[in-house]
Amino acid sequence: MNIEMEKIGMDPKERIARRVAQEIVPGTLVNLGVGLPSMVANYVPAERGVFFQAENGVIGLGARPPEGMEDKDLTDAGGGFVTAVPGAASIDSAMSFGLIRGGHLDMTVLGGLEVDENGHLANWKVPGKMVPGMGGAMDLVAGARRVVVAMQHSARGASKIVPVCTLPLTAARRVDLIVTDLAVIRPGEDGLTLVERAPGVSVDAIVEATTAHLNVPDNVPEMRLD
Amino acid sequence: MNIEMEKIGMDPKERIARRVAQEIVPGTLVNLGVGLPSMVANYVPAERGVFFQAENGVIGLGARPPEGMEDKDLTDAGGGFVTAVPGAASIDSAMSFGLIRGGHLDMTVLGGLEVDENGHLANWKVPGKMVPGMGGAMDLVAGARRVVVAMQHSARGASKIVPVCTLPLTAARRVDLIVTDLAVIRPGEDGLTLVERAPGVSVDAIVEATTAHLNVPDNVPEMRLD
Amino acid sequence: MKQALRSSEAAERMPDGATVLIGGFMGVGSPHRMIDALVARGIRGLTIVANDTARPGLGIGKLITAGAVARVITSHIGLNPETQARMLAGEIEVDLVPQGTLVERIRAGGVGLGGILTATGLGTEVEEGKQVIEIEGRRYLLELPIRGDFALIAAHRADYVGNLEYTLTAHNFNPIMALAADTVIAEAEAIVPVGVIPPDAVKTPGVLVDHLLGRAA
Amino acid sequence: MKQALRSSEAAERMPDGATVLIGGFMGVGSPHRMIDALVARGIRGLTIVANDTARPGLGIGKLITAGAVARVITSHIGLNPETQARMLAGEIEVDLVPQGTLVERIRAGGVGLGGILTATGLGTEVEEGKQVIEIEGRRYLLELPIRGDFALIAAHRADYVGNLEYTLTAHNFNPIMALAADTVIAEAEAIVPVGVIPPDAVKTPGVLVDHLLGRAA
Repeated sequence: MNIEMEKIGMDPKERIARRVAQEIVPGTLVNLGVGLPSMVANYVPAERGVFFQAENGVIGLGARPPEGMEDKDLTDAGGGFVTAVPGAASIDSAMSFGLIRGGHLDMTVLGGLEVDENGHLANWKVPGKMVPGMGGAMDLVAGARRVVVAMQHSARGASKIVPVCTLPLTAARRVDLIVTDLAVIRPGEDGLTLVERAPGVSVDAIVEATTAHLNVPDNVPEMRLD
Repeated sequence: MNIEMEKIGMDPKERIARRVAQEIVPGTLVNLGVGLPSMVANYVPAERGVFFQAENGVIGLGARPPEGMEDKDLTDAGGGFVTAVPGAASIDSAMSFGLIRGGHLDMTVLGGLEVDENGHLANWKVPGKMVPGMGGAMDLVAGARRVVVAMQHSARGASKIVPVCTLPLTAARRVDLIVTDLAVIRPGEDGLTLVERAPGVSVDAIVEATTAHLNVPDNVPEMRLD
Repeated sequence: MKQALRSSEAAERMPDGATVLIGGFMGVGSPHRMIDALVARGIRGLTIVANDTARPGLGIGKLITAGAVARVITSHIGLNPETQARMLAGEIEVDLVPQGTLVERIRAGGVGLGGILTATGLGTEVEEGKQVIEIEGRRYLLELPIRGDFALIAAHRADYVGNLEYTLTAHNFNPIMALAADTVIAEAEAIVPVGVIPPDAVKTPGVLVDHLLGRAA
Repeated sequence: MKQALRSSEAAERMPDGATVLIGGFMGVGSPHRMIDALVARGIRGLTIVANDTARPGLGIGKLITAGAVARVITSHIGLNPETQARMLAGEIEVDLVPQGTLVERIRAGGVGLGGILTATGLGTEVEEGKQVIEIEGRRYLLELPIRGDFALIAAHRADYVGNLEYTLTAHNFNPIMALAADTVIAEAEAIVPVGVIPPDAVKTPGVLVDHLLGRAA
């Protein structure tokens, strides 16, 4: 797929981040996972009045600090230096996860290893190989009002959207939306529905790159990437 | 008994408060109930480094404020104006009762309606008559490391130290010490033991004023009231 | 950024029969302007969750006197003879809950716990009708979460995005209740620009606050 | 008033095999002086309870590298390949706990709860071997309290009676862990006279702190 990505002059991760950013409702509280999901913040204008939470303890996460002005006591959940926006609040882990688990978090954006036709997410363990641990992911998926998975469609040529997860689940809850470099997919009662395709990517190419069954409506519009 | 009280020139409540004050270990955290128990603080010298907790939200409760300097936002659990000592901390109700229930409170002093031979305390309800509610009393008795009951020995001529409580219990826990205007009594596995008598009060007078059975050792010293 | 709301407007949004968490301890740290507005609106049939019902003429006591309350979930009514009289007359239902259990049940409702296990109340009337769970030979009461349709919060200072600061013994139930209601209405003694309350001093993040009462007229 | 203790003295008081709660998140807000002192003392067989094991050479990662740790109860080891390698080699037992469940279990241990009910982990490996309790048709995992023999706490400032302040994302697990151990040892970047930290800024009351490390030499 990389050829098509280059055609439209946009890195696949940037494409995903820009598309996810459109999901973010003004004035809400949003948690972005480490890695790709954290890039989403770059495409959310300050005027939207969104507060980003870093689960390690700040509401009102801001951009990287100016060179030489980093504070060792102000980092994101990945340990990278960040800033705090005006109106930010410092919180401890009990308050942080109280917000997440108590239904106060409007949306979370997480990476994924697999998502299946039930909308189940697996993203914390590859048995025998890689066991990073769930960190806050199980709390986020169980507790956030809306869960968006932001990930590449495939890894090493294999579809990450599968009939049934082979990896250990992160939660029993069905996620609300999947955004990949190829497509936007909505899990529901009746399985996975293809709702948007990346610019220049055909429905057939998406179906071919996906081992899970996809419901395909007559009209699948292109992602808007503003 | 009032005649004897007058003889030694000390109000019965003051006698109780002075005796309880001797139980307070330097450098500990202590909660004093509303009313008589709150008088105990008057007899604990500042050098003892005791922090008094008011369960409504301060560690480091101090004396009454100077006239005209009362702060509407600084009161004790009875709603009376207080001060805060240097080194005081403001806490919310979750932290306040977290300290009480989590075993962080070294001692509580509470009033009582009845205490029985099991060492059970009743102090929150007189069915059909007076139902103030338990407030923090059930948490305090269940959670404090040491529970001292400070009360008059009798009410309207009737012993408050009874074979079995007739009023609803405050907790299933056995309290650690009872201090009245007549006696100091220690509940234990084998019932109630008379350990001290008020100055000028005979063992016989105490036994007569008590409907509960008291174990009486050969030697029952007088309270020291410094 | 919040819109400043009048207390009368806020009271209009609250229907008769609502379940309302109200901060304060014997009137200290209570949302007095909201209480007055509810009395003025003539609200009826409330279920109030609060530490106590204060005294007649003070704080929550005004709602009791006004006949606004059908039920109270509280730890203490001893200083309000009117609550006791109405309870004995069958006009108000009173659920007495140990204070520490009450605040933990509200916190559980606010942070998404399905319940908590506590030793407080074991062997007392509080145990009646409750599930007892034994863990490693020790018995605990299973206590269930409490949530409100509304929480009425009193703060020392608020900023424009709704971050709240509390002071001294006026914290009490407020920071916990701010977690546990569908709609949170806060009144503060002062409202300051964003940045005046530093991040480390914020005790209730503004994201929890739905409405802020405007400066008292 | 606390006596100032050297980190080496504090480390001497901690026996091999102890269960130790350690504050910090990827080394931010971790008690670095106490960690260094434990490594220097050559302590062995620890059970560590912490959000993560940081990275090799950083914070708790130093204890892992030094071979001081027999077991870790944590939410995340993904950024420390050494923890993973020792786990796969059977040298360290790792209990993975969801981060929110971990902090609530420690809090439960600190505030005297017998357990908490949570939906986090339902339908996952975390559910295995746990009691499931159904309340009003919803299922919850019963999660049990965690306590430590020691808690090692990092603070921004302390005062002479042990009151602690934290800053920004260096709060994390520290204020909760300070509730949940038999002996609490705090290190602060500055120690100030009583009264410099006002009551409303205190996040861990000094009554919870047993020992305060003295000014770094």
